[in-house]
Amino acid sequence: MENFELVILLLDATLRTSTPLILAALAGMFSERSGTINLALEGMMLGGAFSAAAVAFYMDDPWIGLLAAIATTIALSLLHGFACITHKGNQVVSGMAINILMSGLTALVGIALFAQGGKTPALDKAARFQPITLPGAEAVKDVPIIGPIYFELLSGHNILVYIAFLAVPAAWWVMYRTRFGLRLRAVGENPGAVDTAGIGVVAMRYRAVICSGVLVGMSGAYLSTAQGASFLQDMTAGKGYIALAAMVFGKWRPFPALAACLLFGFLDAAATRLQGVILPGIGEVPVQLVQALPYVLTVILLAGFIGRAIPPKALGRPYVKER
Amino acid sequence: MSTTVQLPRWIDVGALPLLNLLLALAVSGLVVLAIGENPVEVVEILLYGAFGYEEAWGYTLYYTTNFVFTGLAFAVAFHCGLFNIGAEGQAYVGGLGVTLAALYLDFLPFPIMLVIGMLAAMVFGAAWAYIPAYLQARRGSHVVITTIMFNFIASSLMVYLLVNVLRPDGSMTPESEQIAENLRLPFIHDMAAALGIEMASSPLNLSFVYAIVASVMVWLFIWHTRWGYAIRTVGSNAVAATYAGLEPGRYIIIAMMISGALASFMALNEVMGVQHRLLIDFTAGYGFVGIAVALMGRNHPFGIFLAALLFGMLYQGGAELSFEIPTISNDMVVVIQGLVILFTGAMEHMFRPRVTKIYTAWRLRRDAQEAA
Amino acid sequence: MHQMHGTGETGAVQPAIELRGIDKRFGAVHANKEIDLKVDKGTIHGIVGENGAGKSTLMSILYGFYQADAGTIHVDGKLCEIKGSEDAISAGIGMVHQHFMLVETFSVLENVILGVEGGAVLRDGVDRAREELRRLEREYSLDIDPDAIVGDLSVGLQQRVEILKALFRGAEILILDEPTGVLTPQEADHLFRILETLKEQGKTVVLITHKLREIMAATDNVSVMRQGAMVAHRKTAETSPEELSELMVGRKVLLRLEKGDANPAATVLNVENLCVDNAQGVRKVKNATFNVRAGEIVGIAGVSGNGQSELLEVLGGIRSATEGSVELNGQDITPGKGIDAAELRRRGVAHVPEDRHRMAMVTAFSAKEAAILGYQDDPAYQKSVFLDWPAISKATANMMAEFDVRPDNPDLKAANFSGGNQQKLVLAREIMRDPELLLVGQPTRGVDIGAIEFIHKRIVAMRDAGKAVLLVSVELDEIMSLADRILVMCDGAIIGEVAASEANERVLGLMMAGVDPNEAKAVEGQA
Amino acid sequence: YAGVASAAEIKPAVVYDLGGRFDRSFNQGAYNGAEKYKADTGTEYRDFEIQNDSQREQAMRNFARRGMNPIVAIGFSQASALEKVAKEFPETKFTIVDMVVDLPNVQSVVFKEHEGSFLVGVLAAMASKTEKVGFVGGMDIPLIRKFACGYVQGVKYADPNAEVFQNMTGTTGAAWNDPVKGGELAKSQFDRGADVVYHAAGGTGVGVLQAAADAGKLGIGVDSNQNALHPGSVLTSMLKRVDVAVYEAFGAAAGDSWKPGLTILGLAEGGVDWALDENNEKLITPEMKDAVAKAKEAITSGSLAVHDYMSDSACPM
Ligand SMILES: Nc1ncnc2c1ncn2[C@@H]1O[C@H](COP(=O)(O)OP(=O)(O)OP(=O)(O)O)[C@@H](O)[C@H]1O
Ligand SMILES: Nc1ncnc2c1ncn2[C@@H]1O[C@H](COP(=O)(O)OP(=O)(O)OP(=O)(O)O)[C@@H](O)[C@H]1O
Ligand SMILES: [Mg+2]
Ligand SMILES: [Mg+2]
Repeated sequence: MENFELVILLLDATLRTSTPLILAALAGMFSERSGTINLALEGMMLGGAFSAAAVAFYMDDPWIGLLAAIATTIALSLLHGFACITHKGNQVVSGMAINILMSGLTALVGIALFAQGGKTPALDKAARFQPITLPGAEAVKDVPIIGPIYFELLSGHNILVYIAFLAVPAAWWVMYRTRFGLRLRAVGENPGAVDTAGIGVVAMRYRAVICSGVLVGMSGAYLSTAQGASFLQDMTAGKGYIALAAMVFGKWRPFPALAACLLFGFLDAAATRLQGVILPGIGEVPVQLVQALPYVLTVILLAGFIGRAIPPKALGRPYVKER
Repeated sequence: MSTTVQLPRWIDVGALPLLNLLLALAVSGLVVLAIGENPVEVVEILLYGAFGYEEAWGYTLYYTTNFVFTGLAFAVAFHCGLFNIGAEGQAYVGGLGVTLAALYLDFLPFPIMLVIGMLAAMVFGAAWAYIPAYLQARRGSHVVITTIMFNFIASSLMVYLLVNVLRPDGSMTPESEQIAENLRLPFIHDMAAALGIEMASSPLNLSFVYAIVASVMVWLFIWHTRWGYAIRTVGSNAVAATYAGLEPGRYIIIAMMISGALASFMALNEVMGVQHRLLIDFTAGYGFVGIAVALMGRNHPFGIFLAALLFGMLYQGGAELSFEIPTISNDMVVVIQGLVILFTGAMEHMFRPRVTKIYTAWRLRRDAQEAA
Repeated sequence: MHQMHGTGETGAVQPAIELRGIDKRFGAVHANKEIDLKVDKGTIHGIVGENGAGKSTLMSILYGFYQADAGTIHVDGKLCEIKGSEDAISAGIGMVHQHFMLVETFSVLENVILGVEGGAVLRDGVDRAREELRRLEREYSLDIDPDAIVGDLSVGLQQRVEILKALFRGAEILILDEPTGVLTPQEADHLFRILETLKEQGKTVVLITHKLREIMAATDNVSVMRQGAMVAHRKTAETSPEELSELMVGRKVLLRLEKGDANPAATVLNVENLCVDNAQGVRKVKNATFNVRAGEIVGIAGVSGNGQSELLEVLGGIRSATEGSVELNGQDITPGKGIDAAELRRRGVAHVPEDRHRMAMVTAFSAKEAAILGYQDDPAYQKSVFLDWPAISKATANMMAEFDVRPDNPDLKAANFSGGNQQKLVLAREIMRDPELLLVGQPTRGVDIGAIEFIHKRIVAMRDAGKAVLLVSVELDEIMSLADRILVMCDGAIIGEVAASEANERVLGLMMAGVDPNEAKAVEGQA
Repeated sequence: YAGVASAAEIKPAVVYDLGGRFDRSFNQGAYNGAEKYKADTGTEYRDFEIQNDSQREQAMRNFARRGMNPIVAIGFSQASALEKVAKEFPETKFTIVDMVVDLPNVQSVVFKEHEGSFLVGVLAAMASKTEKVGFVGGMDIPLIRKFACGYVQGVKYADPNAEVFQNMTGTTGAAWNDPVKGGELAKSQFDRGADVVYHAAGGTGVGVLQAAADAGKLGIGVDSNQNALHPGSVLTSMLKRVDVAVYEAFGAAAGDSWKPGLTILGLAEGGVDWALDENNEKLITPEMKDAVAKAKEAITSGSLAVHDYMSDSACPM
């Protein structure tokens, strides 16, 4: 029973840690399925986190903060699009540039606005997303098995967690069941086919990166106004890259990407709890190993040792009609 | 018959990149304005901090040294058509090589250690680059993603080693022991003093000379040897390379390993030259600066040297800046770095069509006048 | 020269399409020069021209894929501004591109509805589309499984998907850009029957090709393009292949190159049961057995995509042989373990590949850099560990002089040479090495007439110098005028050999379609 | 008069550790001390927040080169950089907090954190209703284990049956500045039943206290007085008077009484303590106040010895 509790609690933490990954991985998916590599997830997440915290602080409302985050990440997506889609620049370079730029800019603006070494001031309750108790959670709280699962694991998260998990089937539906999704996937596979079908390639790709921006904005806002209570310099600490890895690991598809995010989130939650803890019989587990696992697993996947990850055909290639 | 003419070299590799750079700097100026400071003052402080006094020069060139290495590292891989985002990790692991050699072979005399230290860094850096290279060459895994992953893996590995293995007993900071005196690269000011020249003390050390030598060697290698030729062929047209009997995979691996070795020279500067011990995160993002440096320098050693100098100046001047204007932290330099990559890298084509048009119009008019 | 036998003379019928003064440049290339064209409703209209004449460009402009720099388009007599494919589609124009515009990971149905999904949610449109597709299939006998993944289909079937796409969009005017290039003659026949049905239904078809046979067999009217210009319009019934070919190339075509008889000597290349699988494990070359002797040119004919490219690439050391053996002057040189392109070059095999841009040169290089591609290890180009650029410059200048490459500047970027001059540089690089065996693929693709003649002469000169030459070309004329012996490939196998003296287009055509050589000759005899 | 004159002469400087001057904890303590000195004497000072490890040395050297004196380095991580720079500038006075550097121009200030931690441990045990309390450390180093060990001793002193959960945030400097992870760890301890959590994690602790406030549990602050961060949710703070250390170092340098060597500040010296103010007075019952006063008395008088983890790298509990 004790162990069951522990597992539930670990899974509970997994949901919290995987939420930003899920949103960002879906963001990456929208962009990359349309043919635009999005290494800028990290930087966009950071930008979103900063805007959300700063605006939520001033307005005392997390929703306005969320909107600000999304506005910021859409702007960054448009910048990425401007470089890669309009000017046919190198997508990897543009992504790296945005990451570096945002790492500096968020801190710089943070110092200018709040003079707290790049942090934003701590947000009080009203300015953050608060946990939501699902209906009936209190009632079943003490029922064995179901109680912990419903009360501890499923209930009591903030709205963004639920949004992230609902975003996965939603993304799947959009991607595979709508005209927009069909065109988006087509433009990432063969933009020529889309063009000759009378659909604008550039517009289609812009729409895709905008979707990407919306999602990654939420992920950033989650970090600073839901999971945390302020923005900190470089607070994403590589989560954007982990999300990218999860997307690759999920072979650019929503549900497998969700699974990868949960796995990576679980590893993160486990690593956090294992720090400095001596496990009976095993001794101290090197946390660094657990922390490196997502990257190692992704490399192994990319190497084709556990199935092949086949990227969209036109990924990374700007659409050039006339040489 | 033709409506466009080829741009002359001075525009192609000179004016256009300069235009992009100026745009990046102009936008940086706007950022400074936006946060309520005076860009002119900022530039003054930057320049003073970078060149205003003797010691500053030393610091500027010390940073330049790092950027030359990481810039060259990026460029060599780039000539083979590869985006090596992993200089950071390669340098980090290269630092491990130097440290291990230093800690376990400290009985060897100085000149031998100079060579051994260099070799150790190169071997470790190249080995760390080898895995992504192999995966790209033989299994088609995209080197961009794998090198990013390898940066993180290197970081975890090094934390583990520093915390659990290399940290001396009783020490709280996760850093290795100091390396022996005979393993340290001599400082330039000490070398100058030995020649009777007085110089201000700075971290500038022998590895700056390595940087210059490495630049020349990379230039010779890329444009004046058949291996460089092979790498460029693979980079521009892998099918043509196969046709020419140059197996692309092989040169991908070679280029990446050279790239990793060059990145690891940065560790030489930091570990053997300045810090004299292995620090956590001593790479401090210098690997990423290398991308900006290489893109700005058009992947040519000479351009890289100039770009590295610019960034060395920004780094050193930026440190001064954060001392002088508290609202402008070192992050300003990071912003400039991001903007430079954005404008000279990702948006390098932005002005080309327009400049080509203007130049063509000018040429056609001139030709017409000459004909008349 | 511009004799405009306007098809408008037929008067009463309103042309389905009329192009006026269409002009288009791609950078330095003037792809279309003030083109006028009328296509009558309910006819099959052929457009012929050599490679690079600008046919695809013209049709892509009509379809809105490219924008013309000048000129107007009229559909059904009305001025029609076509800014994108969207406008073309709504004007009732459909196009089957030379390079298919299909999403390979999608099903047939998904490909067909792309852009005309019939609603923001797919489900609504899909069922209707399936219904409509079934009707079209019946009507035009275009059998296809709507749920098959396009990437798994053969090229012939993929083409069908393209046609269905156009019909599904309600195209009244269908443009087909070199539809038969990838088809066997049988598949091509089927296609022509479909086009006939379309015509009966009152649709207008524009058929682009450079195969005169097809023009004569399938079209009502024909227009001829040459080097970006429209040079003539004819009623098919009132013209002949000879006239058309003359119009295409701008002068009387030498059907036979002036060349002496071959004096074949010892066997140089001996290929035994050679098999080649591609990366996907599909067998592309099946049990090829043949030889090439010193002093002869052996031509390999076939519809493109029947294994010739793979055969040439394996002999050039670019691919490995899966089975079988290759000998050069009695020595085993089977490509694979240890024998790659570099090794073959050392042993005297020169290779002019089919695809100049993809394979034979690096367009980003300067001419002198391109001129040592493949020979970068040659000691003559080295000075200690370094490349000897002055020596390389001199060698390049030499090649340029010998092969009349213009401009003769070794420092100019390879991309800035015209196609013909690039090809001459490649030939110079390979031929001036004095190889034992010369492998040449499509030596005159996209090359202007003057250069073609020059190149042909150089190849014959090689033969006369006692070298072995293996020539792969999809141009039957080229094969017939150059080769001394002709091998025909079909579906990866060499199905027969014909002496050049006995060869004619019909026999070769039948063999290319897979008909047994003896049977083919018998059929020919009856005819 | 003399004091004012010499006070005007010094040009003090502070180099903060990762986390920066507004970490609401350790570094902020130093900042407060410097600010107070400035307010009291009108002496301007310079300070620098490092962003990465390689900047430490440059910052100190930069200050020394500009004639700043004394230079106070905050945090044990500064030791090796300081050692180097102090050798280069033998005329400059250096003070390092939390670490010992043995040089003729270096003053080392260390604290008996275990004693202060003991006191808050006592309070934690008494405030806990579940008999389960938690500890979240920053970087896993002996210094932080020293905090933990003192805390555990205090808890057990007040309630031998109480259970203490312990977690460390990480092994690198980043562990000082990761409030999200700190919050996660606190949550995991609350989930396991703890209702009071003490942090010794610098900036990371902000997340710990936040999580406590969010969950309606109690947190215990560290270094600075953090009671005001979430009034009513912070039981108390273990004060480590870095502010005093900085203030004294400035003052001593100005008054020419600055001496190199080791200074150890414990309960008796007022270097560590627990915080009671209007923000937490409702949380502290009279019994708690009595108990902690008794413990404090016992420790200062020497009758109660709190074990120092760093003396033998082991904790008896
Ligand atoms: N997208 C493009 N950008 C630049 N140049 C192009 C482009 N497409 C075609 N060209 C050039 O325009 C000219 C005409 O090409 P086009 O494809 O129209 O010829 P074609 O008659 O269809 O030849 P083929 O029989 O080989 O298909 C050629 O010189 C070609 O290289
Ligand atoms: N070329 C076409 N021929 C016939 N119908 C078309 C064509 N293009 C679009 N349609 C139909 O017209 C309607 C609007 O198409 P449109 O391309 O404007 O979509 P949209 O409003 O941009 O929506 P979305 O972005 O979701 O694709 C749809 O029902 C679509 O199926
Ligand atoms: Mg649309
Ligand atoms: Mg064509």
